[in-house]
Amino acid sequence: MDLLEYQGKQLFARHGIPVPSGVPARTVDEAVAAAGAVGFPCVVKAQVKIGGRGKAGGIKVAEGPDELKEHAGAILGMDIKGFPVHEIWIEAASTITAEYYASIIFDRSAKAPLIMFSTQGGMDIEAVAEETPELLATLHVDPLIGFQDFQGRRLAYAAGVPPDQVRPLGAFLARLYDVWAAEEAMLVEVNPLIVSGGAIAPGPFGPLYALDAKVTLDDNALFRHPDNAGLRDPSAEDAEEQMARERGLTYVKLDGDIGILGNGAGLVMSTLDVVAQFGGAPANFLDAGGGSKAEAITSAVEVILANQSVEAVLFNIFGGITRCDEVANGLVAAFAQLGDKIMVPFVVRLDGTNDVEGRSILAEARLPNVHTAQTMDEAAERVVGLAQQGAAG
Amino acid sequence: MDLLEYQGKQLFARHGIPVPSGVPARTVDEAVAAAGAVGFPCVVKAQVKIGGRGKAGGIKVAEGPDELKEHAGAILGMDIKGFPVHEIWIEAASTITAEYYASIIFDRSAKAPLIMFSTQGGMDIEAVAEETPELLATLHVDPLIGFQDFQGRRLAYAAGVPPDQVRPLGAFLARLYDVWAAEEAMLVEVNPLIVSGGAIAPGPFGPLYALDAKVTLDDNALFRHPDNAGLRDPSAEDAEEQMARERGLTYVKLDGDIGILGNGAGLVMSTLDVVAQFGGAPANFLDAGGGSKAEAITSAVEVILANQSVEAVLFNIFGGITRCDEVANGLVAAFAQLGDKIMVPFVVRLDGTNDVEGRSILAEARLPNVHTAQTMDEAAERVVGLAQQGAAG
Amino acid sequence: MSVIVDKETRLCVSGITGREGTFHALNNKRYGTQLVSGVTPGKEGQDVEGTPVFHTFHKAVAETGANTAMIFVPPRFAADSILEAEDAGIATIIAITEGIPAHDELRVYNHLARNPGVRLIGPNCPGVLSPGKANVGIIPAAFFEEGNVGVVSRSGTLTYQIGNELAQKGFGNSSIVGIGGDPVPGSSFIDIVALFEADPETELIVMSGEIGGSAEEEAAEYIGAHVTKPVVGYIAGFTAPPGKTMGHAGAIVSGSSGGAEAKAAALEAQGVRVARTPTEVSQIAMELLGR
Amino acid sequence: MSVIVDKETRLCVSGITGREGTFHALNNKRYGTQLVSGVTPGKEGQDVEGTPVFHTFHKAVAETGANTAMIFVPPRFAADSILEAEDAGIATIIAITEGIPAHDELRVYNHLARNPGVRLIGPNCPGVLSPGKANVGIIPAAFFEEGNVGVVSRSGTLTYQIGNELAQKGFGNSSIVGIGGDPVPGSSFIDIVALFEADPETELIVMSGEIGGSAEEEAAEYIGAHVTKPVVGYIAGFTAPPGKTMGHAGAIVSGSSGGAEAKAAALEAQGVRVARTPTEVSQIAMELLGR
Repeated sequence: MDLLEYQGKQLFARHGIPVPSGVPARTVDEAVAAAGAVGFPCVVKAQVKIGGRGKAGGIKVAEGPDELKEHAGAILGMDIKGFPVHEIWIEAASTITAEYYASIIFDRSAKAPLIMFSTQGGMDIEAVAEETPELLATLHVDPLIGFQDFQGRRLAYAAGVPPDQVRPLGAFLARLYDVWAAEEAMLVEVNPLIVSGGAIAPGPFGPLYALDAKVTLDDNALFRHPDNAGLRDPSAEDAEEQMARERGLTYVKLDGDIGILGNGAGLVMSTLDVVAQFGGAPANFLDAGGGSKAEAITSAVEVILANQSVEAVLFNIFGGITRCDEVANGLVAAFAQLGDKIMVPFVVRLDGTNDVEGRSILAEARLPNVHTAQTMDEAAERVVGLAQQGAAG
Repeated sequence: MDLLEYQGKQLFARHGIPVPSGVPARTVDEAVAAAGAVGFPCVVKAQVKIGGRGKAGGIKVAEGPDELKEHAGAILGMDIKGFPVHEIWIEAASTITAEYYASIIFDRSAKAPLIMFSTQGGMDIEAVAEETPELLATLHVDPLIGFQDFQGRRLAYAAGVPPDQVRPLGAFLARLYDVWAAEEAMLVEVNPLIVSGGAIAPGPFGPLYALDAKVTLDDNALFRHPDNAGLRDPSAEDAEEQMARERGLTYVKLDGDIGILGNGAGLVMSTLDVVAQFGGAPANFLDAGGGSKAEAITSAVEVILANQSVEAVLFNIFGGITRCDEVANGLVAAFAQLGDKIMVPFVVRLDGTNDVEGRSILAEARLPNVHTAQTMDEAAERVVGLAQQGAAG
Repeated sequence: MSVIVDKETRLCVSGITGREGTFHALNNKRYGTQLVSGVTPGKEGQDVEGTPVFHTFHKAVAETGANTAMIFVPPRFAADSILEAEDAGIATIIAITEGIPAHDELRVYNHLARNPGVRLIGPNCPGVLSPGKANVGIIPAAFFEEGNVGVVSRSGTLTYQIGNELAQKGFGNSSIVGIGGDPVPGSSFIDIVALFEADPETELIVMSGEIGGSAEEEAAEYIGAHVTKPVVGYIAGFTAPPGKTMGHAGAIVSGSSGGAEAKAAALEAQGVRVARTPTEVSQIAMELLGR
Repeated sequence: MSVIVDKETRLCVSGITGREGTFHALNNKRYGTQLVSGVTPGKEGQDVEGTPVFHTFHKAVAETGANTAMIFVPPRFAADSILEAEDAGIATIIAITEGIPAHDELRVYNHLARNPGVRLIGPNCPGVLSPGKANVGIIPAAFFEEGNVGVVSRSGTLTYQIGNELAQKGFGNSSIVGIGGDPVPGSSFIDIVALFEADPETELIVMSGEIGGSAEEEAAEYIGAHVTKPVVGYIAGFTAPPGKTMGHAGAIVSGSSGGAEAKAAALEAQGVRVARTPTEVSQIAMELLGR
């Protein structure tokens, strides 16, 4: 789960990381009130879970109330790379002497958190990493003993920060690690981490402030962080994806016309590949998950058919913990519930646990326009043909 | 540093461990006010850093105000095994269904915390450990990963608590571990850990309460725990030991008449042994520590001579990080400061770093009644003889 | 021979009294796996169709000589159960549970790394099947026969698919190992490929990967340097939508790796034949083993 | 031969720019120890009488090939400095600092235990002297000659006293090792006795303990089982006041062990001759080595 910038900053602040003061707003009126609390000049920042909002016009400085209203009005409702702006963050303007970069990412390969720091923060950090990797200091932390003071010094000296910032940077990175560990983040990123030229708050961090905050939390750990679980912003998601999430399904919408349902991410990906090989274009990725019950299958059919582009649907099930009889029952139930709303053909391939039972349930149900296939290849070929007929008809 | 019971309970409460409500008091009037807050019946408990206060009459139940005044008056000022009672703790009376025992000790041998738990708590836990060790469940915790839920279950099932207490006990021990780790304790002990038969507070601990709290903190870590550092109760210490502590010296008062100063605990202990072998009786253990500076030596002389029993003083110094010239200068300064107050002979043995310089400083200073010795044995023999002369004279 | 589970496996199932736990434990037992005990705190004294249940792994090990654990408890209890199994001296821990918090997996992995005597498979994996010997997990065993192809896969159902394709061409399996696709799998492709390389029964290794991470690229390096047996690779996700990148940091760390093409190229550069579909896996196996 | 430090020692001193750090670093250098560098954050570019100072151990290792660290920083910074030295790949870490928090020592010990390539001596110890070869720490080297007696001790100054007694009887030392008396020493009596047992130059081992803990009892067991060379023991504290016991828990854990008599008895039960005074150590050495 990705947090909005201001949610990330509020999380940072809870762990003592210095951030500029600010207030979120969902309307121009709220923005005016927020600016009253924050003072002028202030910055109006679009809150979207996508990079590049600065270039897209989603960040503006307001010197006074009129300018604030203008910017707030323009940014609220803006669409940035497909993400509508529902919320803005009114933040006290900062005086920036230098822009640094700091991040901690869950490094799956090393099985350890990776900390990265550079004095060359701002827009082009990926180019810095690519072209002048010596300007990007990195190290791994042993998660059992945690971040050590010497690691802060190593990063600071390796990146070449001025001597009087070595301790403040160490303190900053230590707190950033606290956020990463305590909040069970997959990523915390501060870009830019600024050296402020303005008034410096007292404390161990000297002139350092987090001017941006990108935080990705582990969805699987949200049960331990009820405050964070409440931060989800469903309004920013695609309607069908939201529907799928609410039903516990993993769904990604794609551009094609063949609805795909499988059990297990690997098998679904493989199904997409095979459908593509036979010349078809998948309309979605839908993993019904391990142990899919009948209701989950019914829900999944609803989600798939909510996409108007779908001309045919492929069920590709290889049962392990999932039982083919449950899948068959779910499909029968979906037809019973949705009845006439189902206008497209289905191809169903069932193998694995209780496949014999599953196939006989389908045979007995005699569902209209539901075809069975013996193999994955046969099923893919069949559904591609049916979709082409549907598109033509 | 040992905490008083109520200080330990307040620490427990900060970490969420359930303790009976209570208020400390230093006078009978304060006790009356405390009982007003706590309610009757309440328990008046002497706050001393020594076991066995129950048997000594330091714990009494008061059913009403008169009884409270009587008990508070009797206990305040009581002397329990040499520890005067300066403070009492007025605590809500508990209904006790069962008395358990739980502790976490810093196990030097295993290099890990050792948790011990028994359903046979109360007075005789050491006898339980000795006679029926199967009733004392123990396990070590890996300090890098910390206490795990399964360890709580293991202890609970091994000790045989009732099924409905398995989870509460796990939660209780997990919090106790938090105290041990977060407060950098050398020991946390709860005896008795009671199963309350009265009203049960809501929460994860069910009927379990800490009815006593014994906490030993690591003095070396107090710089990280300023709140705890403020808990020291110097009034409970011996006057000379307090004086030594304030001056950064390790001092233990003994029963004999030979004042002993050395550098390094091992050498001082060895000096006590050798003095005893020559028939002498040490008046104290005083380790001036590594790198003893002149001022420390001067302070140490003051501390040693504050004990009126001292008939002669032995300096046994083998310099490593300690420099013998510093020791000699310290002794000269002590004589300059204390002058005529020094009525007893000194035997000084200097070896090691800068010993030549140290000896020549002493030789030049011509201090009255200060003798030098070449070896530890010679020094011990000499000081024993001088002390016997002093005692006889 | 086979790897990880076999006739010597003495299985203890954590979560045996749950619906799924009971179903799959008994399924494994029916297959011939020695199911010796189960663990469910609070249910010691009960049994699951004759298999005794204990409060703790420690007692299960002491009383029934369990040497292999299957973890079938809900995600919030799974890390604790794995750590308990390890603490109780169990050498092989197979964690089926899906949805364990990533930081739990990190702690568990780094803790277990201190104990060279323990092997964790999973979590979020279908388990391990050694056809004709033992099945620990949720792999539908009926589709697989004893044979000489070792299969290791990040994906559960895709493994069955590939095993099924191989079976249709007449291949059996030494073992089928699902390592799971979670952020921190207890065992990597490299760990399992090394076991197959050392296993005399295994003549061909099938390695089924998918997009994301760098486990396939690392395995490719290892295979090039250390593996003498033929290896067939498969990567799922050639046409999958690009996953979201985790900030600049994600882009910096992963660079151009992680895509299906890059993974296939890394494997092919080390002499691994890479199939584009599950069916092609069995076709390449035919070529390599000369049938 | 000798143990832990010798002519190959390349020493880097953490805290070299402090008053005591400078004094003892230069003292060690004068003795002939190869002092190659020092570490003080913020002082890279400076030197201490020609020895270069670096911000970090990593750079000190890279630039000067340091293989041994001496930790001479204040207690609140010492754990960090030890962990840094280990992270930088230093194999021998000798921590002089006194007063390190016990929980820091616990973390450091358990972390270092994962790295078999690193040895920590101390903290709160006088260091290691291999006469004629190298001195790392604060042991006053002038009192000791090269020879065949290995000394290991929990106490600093007591070590000098015993070494001095031996010297007066004409004995020299292979190495003198102070392991420190802190709650969690990085190396135990057993670790060092094993080194002396394997060291061809060492013909007699002197082990100087003191009251408290059970390290001497554990060493006695080890000596009985594994050590062929003669061992002389010494225990300080026969007449010391009893230390305070840590609650019931302390009494339960330590039982009757920890006292000087119990320690001496444990050693004697394994054939170790135990001296009652430092002077007696050298007398027993005379008997054992037949002079």
